[in-house]
Amino acid sequence: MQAQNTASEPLLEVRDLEAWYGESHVLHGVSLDVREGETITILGRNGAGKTTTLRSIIGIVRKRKGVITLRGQDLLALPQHKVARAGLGYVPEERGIFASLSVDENLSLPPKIADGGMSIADIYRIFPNLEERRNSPGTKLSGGEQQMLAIARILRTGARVLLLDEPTEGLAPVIVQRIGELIRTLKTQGYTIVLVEQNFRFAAKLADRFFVMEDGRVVDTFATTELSARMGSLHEYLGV
Amino acid sequence: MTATTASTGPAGVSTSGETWGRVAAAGLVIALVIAPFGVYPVFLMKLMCFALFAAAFNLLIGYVGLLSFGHAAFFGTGAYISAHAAKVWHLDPLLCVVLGGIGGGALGVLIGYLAIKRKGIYFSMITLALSQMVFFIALQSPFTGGEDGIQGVPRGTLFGLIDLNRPLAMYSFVLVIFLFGMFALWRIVNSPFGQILKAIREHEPRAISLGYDVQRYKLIAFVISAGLAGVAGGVKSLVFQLASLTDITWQMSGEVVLITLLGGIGTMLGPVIGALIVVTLENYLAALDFPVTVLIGGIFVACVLLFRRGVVGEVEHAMRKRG
Amino acid sequence: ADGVKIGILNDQSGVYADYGGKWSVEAARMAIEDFGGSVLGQKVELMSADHQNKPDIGSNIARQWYDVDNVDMITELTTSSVALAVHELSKTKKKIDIVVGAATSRLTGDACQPYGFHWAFDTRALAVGTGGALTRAGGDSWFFLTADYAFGYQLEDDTSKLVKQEGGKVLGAVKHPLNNTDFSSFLLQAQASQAKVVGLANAGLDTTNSVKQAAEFGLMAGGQKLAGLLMTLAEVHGLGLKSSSGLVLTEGFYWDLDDRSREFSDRFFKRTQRMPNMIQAGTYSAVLSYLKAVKAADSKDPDKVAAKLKELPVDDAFGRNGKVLANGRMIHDMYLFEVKKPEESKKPWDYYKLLSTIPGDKAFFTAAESGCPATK
Amino acid sequence: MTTIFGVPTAALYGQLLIGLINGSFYALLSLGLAVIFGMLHVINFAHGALYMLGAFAAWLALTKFGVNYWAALALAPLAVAILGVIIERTTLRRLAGLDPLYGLLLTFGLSLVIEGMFRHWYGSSGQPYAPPPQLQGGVNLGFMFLPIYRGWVVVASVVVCFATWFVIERTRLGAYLRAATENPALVQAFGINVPLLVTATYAGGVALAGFAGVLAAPIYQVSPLMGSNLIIVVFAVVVVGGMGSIMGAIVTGYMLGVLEGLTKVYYPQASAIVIFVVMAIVLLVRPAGLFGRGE
Amino acid sequence: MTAPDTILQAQGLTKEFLGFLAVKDVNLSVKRGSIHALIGPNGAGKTTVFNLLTKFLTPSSGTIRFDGVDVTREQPAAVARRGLVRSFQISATFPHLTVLENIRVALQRRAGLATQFWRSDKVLRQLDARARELIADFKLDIYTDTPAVDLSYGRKRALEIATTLALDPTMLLLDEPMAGMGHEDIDRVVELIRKAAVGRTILMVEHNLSVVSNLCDTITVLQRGEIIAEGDYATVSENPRVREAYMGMEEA
Ligand SMILES: Nc1ncnc2c1ncn2[C@@H]1O[C@H](COP(=O)(O)OP(=O)(O)OP(=O)(O)O)[C@@H](O)[C@H]1O
Ligand SMILES: Nc1ncnc2c1ncn2[C@@H]1O[C@H](COP(=O)(O)OP(=O)(O)OP(=O)(O)O)[C@@H](O)[C@H]1O
Ligand SMILES: [Mg+2]
Ligand SMILES: [Mg+2]
Repeated sequence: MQAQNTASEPLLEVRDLEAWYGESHVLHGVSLDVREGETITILGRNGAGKTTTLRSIIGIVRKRKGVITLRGQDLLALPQHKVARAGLGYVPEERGIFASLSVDENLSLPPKIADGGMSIADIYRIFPNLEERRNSPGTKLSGGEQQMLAIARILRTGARVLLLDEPTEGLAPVIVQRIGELIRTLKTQGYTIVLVEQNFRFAAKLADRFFVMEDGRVVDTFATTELSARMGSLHEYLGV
Repeated sequence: MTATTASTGPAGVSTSGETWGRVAAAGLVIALVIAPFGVYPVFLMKLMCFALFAAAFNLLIGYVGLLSFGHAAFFGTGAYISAHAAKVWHLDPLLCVVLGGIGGGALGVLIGYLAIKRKGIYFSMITLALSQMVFFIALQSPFTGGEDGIQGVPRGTLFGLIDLNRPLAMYSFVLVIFLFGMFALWRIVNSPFGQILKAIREHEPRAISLGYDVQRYKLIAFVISAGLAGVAGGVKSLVFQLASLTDITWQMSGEVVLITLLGGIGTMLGPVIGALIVVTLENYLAALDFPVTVLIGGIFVACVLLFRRGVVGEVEHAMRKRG
Repeated sequence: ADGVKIGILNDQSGVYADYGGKWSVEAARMAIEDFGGSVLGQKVELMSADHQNKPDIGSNIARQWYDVDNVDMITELTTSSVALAVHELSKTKKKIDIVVGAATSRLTGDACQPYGFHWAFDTRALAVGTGGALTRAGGDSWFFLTADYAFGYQLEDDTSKLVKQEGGKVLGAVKHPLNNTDFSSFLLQAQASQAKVVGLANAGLDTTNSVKQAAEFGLMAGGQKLAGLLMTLAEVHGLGLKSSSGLVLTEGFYWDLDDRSREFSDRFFKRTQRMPNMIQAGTYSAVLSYLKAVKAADSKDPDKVAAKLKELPVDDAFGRNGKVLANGRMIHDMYLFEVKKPEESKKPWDYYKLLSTIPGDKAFFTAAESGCPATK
Repeated sequence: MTTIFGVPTAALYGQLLIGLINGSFYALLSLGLAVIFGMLHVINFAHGALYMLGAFAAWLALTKFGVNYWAALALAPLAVAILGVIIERTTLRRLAGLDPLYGLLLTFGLSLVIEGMFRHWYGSSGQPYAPPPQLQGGVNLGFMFLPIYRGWVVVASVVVCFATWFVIERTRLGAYLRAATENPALVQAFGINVPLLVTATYAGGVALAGFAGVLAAPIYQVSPLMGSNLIIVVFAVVVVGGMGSIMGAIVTGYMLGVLEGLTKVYYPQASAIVIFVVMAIVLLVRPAGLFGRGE
Repeated sequence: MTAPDTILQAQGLTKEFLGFLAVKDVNLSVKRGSIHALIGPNGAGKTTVFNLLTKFLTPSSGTIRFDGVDVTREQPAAVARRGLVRSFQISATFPHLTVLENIRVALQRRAGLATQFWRSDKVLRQLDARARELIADFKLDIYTDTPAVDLSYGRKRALEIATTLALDPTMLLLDEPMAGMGHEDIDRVVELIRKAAVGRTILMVEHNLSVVSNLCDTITVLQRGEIIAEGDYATVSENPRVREAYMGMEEA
């Protein structure tokens, strides 16, 4: 049976997700859905559970309950190394650059999971800093360079659904702008993006819909069009 | 985990845990005082030597996060020096033991200085390799008696008054040193210094950036641990009237790791319980037609896989869970 | 206490596990059975333990045996360091020990004591056998591979003395670390020395490895003779004739010596699937002699038994012309053997050619020579 | 006759060559350790025992099944690798994410068990194993008599060491290995089967030990204790080399073998400790080891 | 030569990594009592400069004077003891110590309660009052007895700054103190830094320009290891090179 991907049916769906770190219960029923080609942003204060939600989707957090499906495929049932192959690309919060690999090797590390990824040449065109340092060990890069590398390497794999955890953290304004442009480009190319952000102003310009998390739950959802109307309650949630 | 449990004392030890610790310590002292009337005293003395040795070792692994795989070097050095002091120099037994401790500590300065340059597993391998070097030196130097060791070490007369050849006198002597050593360790762990050790174990660069000279702290801890291991070795050489290569082999280093692991790393009572189990086992296994090392190895594997916290650690954990 | 308790304390899992090991326990059991299982109307009980070659474990077990289990006599005691430790202990506890498996002649020398005995061989006997007899037979220039610790030095010293006494020369020696694995470097030096005999003043795995590698480097093929200063049938068996043929060594026993030794050895073989060496046969003799002494003394009292042990002759499957000296040394004939070539070996365990017999009073120190303070 | 410090040059060549032969074992073993450490962060204390198993596997194959040396050279490492798979899957795996010290302790325990069993079954005096007929005998090099088999050991170990180096440093597989070492969860999140990689690495690392064991069988007695003494020296080699690099393990292995060989000529008593002395000096000067990249 | 109102002066500071010049001939002087920002694009060498100043890295050449003393050759811990203390870009707390203990570790050294292995740790209670004050300042009260490992990223940063302040340093180096923080936190931390700056000098790396503009007196802009501009926010933000290399076209 083939799952139908009509615009209304979610591509990625999370329902009643609960998750634990050891014995501490961190997510208490998170539900969100992302349609194909859509960019959503998860907002929330520190510790709300945003990162944990992404980690649960990609399978790094193993102790979880609920439903996570991608194109109708149950991700919870997959062994961890198969999750990405279902079409996901993940940019972790702490960047996860490998110290013992050069920039080049870091870049070509994630295996290709589908056609249509960018070529290394394309990537270096977007991030000239990286090209300059291509042979140096990954963690000898500056914080910002590492962040670029973390995004860049996912673009190679052909994953069409990207999970980005605070991609602008620690970046210079110019680079933030460049990443903003990059995400916009990706949107026009039909990528589906789940963005976790603290930088609300940055996210506001990119997202189609917002999910607000608090204490391990999604407490509010709205579309960009409703944004101005919602500023009041957002202020309450986030202090923006 | 439990984010806001109440009633944690300054060192993060819950007050109920502290009470339990006191009760257990008192129980231990009482048990040790009456035990020689029912149990073979030499066995108990051996037990205390190993318990003290393991407790000294535990200071490093449990509170600084350094697994020394060469602690036998200090134990053995202490044993040799005490034995030599007693047999050749005819010194007072207490002085012999003290000299053993100083010898262990001095060697600790040398080995520690080299070893603390590296962390984690490298540290373990370096201590192992350096202790192996000490072993070879002990094997070859005439002072140690090579393979034969220093035999027939006299127990001597304490302060010229108490003849330690009387089993109960010897037992009391060992008991007092043992309790003193355990108290010293307990004090160190629960001291301002101990707190800094924990911080270093947790995040070394951060401790540096707060202005702590971490190498110095580690070295101090290392030397204290080596010195107490030397004391344990010294006592052992008087109890068995023998200092031998066994005390200084890497298998002995492995044994003290086992004792600590089995009893519970980072617990005060763990080394005692661990020593009790291992010493008992060795005593009984020697008479069986079963390869001792297989069983010891098996226990090692089981400990690591099934109860890493060790006996005492598991009990503490279970108690914490319940209350 | 009821019963006569005999303890076998030796290495049952380490390098010397074949050399004595549980086979010695079996030999002791045979001795008790041969004696009839009881003495003075009391049952004879046998205990055994593994001292793992560690003097402290050994003395700890011995201490418990004496203090708690009322063991009357401890024997076997492979490994000199353990033997010395137990010897010391037996003196303070006034209990009898009969050392079989340890080599050092100090046991009846400076470390002698009234309740301690030494049965099968010692460094002196090995030196006389291998060093003396071999030099006399023409092997008059020597080079030593010596384990770098006290026991190695003692073997080397004792042997060189005899080599020189017999008019031979010692061309050199190289000290190798204990538990060395690769001997090629030392063997090259031995080869370069062009000595006629290369003496192995080491023990256990060090010896077997040097023998094996000597064969590899063509030492014997090059005309040099290899002399194992402490080797027994068990090691030769472990090496195989291919590696060990031509090796010269001294033992106090060989299963194929005469009818008595063959009779005992056949019975031993049936129980263990192997032929006894001098340690195992010696343990048999030690236990048997002890029981005879107890019977003769009509008491377990150590002083009386010790006196009887020194009085009675030793004559059993192991001991030929055996007697015990005042310092506790049992003297008996020793034999110099050469290991056969594979093609000379006619049957399983047919390993040795007898080169010469060294009479007991030549092989061992006399009580006066021994350096034992009590018998000077 | 020319001499260097009183030793004839000819003899010195001989000793150098012998040092190289011993270095081959150090290199093979420290390489295996380095590979395993790199990936699992486990100091495989059982390495010595598995080396011993390799030798025993060859000996058992010969005596029980008549399998010859050449077949054993392939089969014994395979057998050890299979055991490695079992060890990894049943025990080491459960320690993932814990302090690497637990891995050290576990493998220490395993080595005691393995050695104890073999000691129990086969005694410790060792079993004989003859070199294959093709490699028996020796050649006279003028300065020394070189058993052909020893020459073969050097060749075989050099080939195997460099092949391993190539795979790890120059292939994609190697990049996976190194990345998974640092952050297995993330590599896994990229879609790489890390558990499989880990198992394969451990199996590969111990297979190297098994291979060294087979190589050693005709030279040393096949004895349950053959690994336990070697392993500590190999640890020192690894510290000197610095765990950061595969090449470091290899080069240091050969280098220290040669150094030890020379010590046996000039000051044999010190040969057991020379490596440890070198280790102490290296630690003073370069705490990360000769080839290490620091912490 | 050091002007009395200059607390930190680096001259000709250069750092080379295997042929790569990360920091080139940087001359930096920080005025006593000021809040000084070091900004610049990613990879410009800001963290490296921090590492050099705190001696976590050894300069290839150049000298560093702190408070009138040449510290170029000192050990990192010694520099910290002189009162020049840093925070890390990637958060650094003692994970299994509680929040209270984390802060106390910092207080211990100055209170002279660090190497005393013969005293009971009960003496550390005398530090609790000050520690709790800091905890309250950072709104971490309910986490006082929580191990740091269980805190979220943002709270770990707050804890880290609190710990650093506990040292009562003469000069503070903060490497991106706001990274990963929510808005509310940012405002609070800005206030805290302002408060902490009284009687202290602060040198910080920060990408959040609104923070920089309303907090800092002097701004030094680094690009490719070299200083390209220095001055107050208005001056610097008008500089075309800075705009191009760092700020980009629009206001962030
Ligand atoms: N490894 C961990 N172990 C235990 N608890 C954790 C761990 N990581 C996070 N937590 C806890 O889980 C909760 C959610 O954390 P998470 O990292 O998902 O938050 P977040 O929304 O991403 O916050 P931030 O904006 O600070 O990154 C927090 O209360 C945090 O303390
Ligand atoms: N140890 C090192 N070895 C080699 N290169 C290094 C090392 N540390 C930093 N670099 C390089 O030096 C340059 C400066 O790095 P630095 O971390 O100082 O940048 P930064 O200004 O802090 O950037 P960010 O704002 O992204 O944190 C970078 O290009 C980085 O790759
Ligand atoms: Mg997060
Ligand atoms: Mg930086």
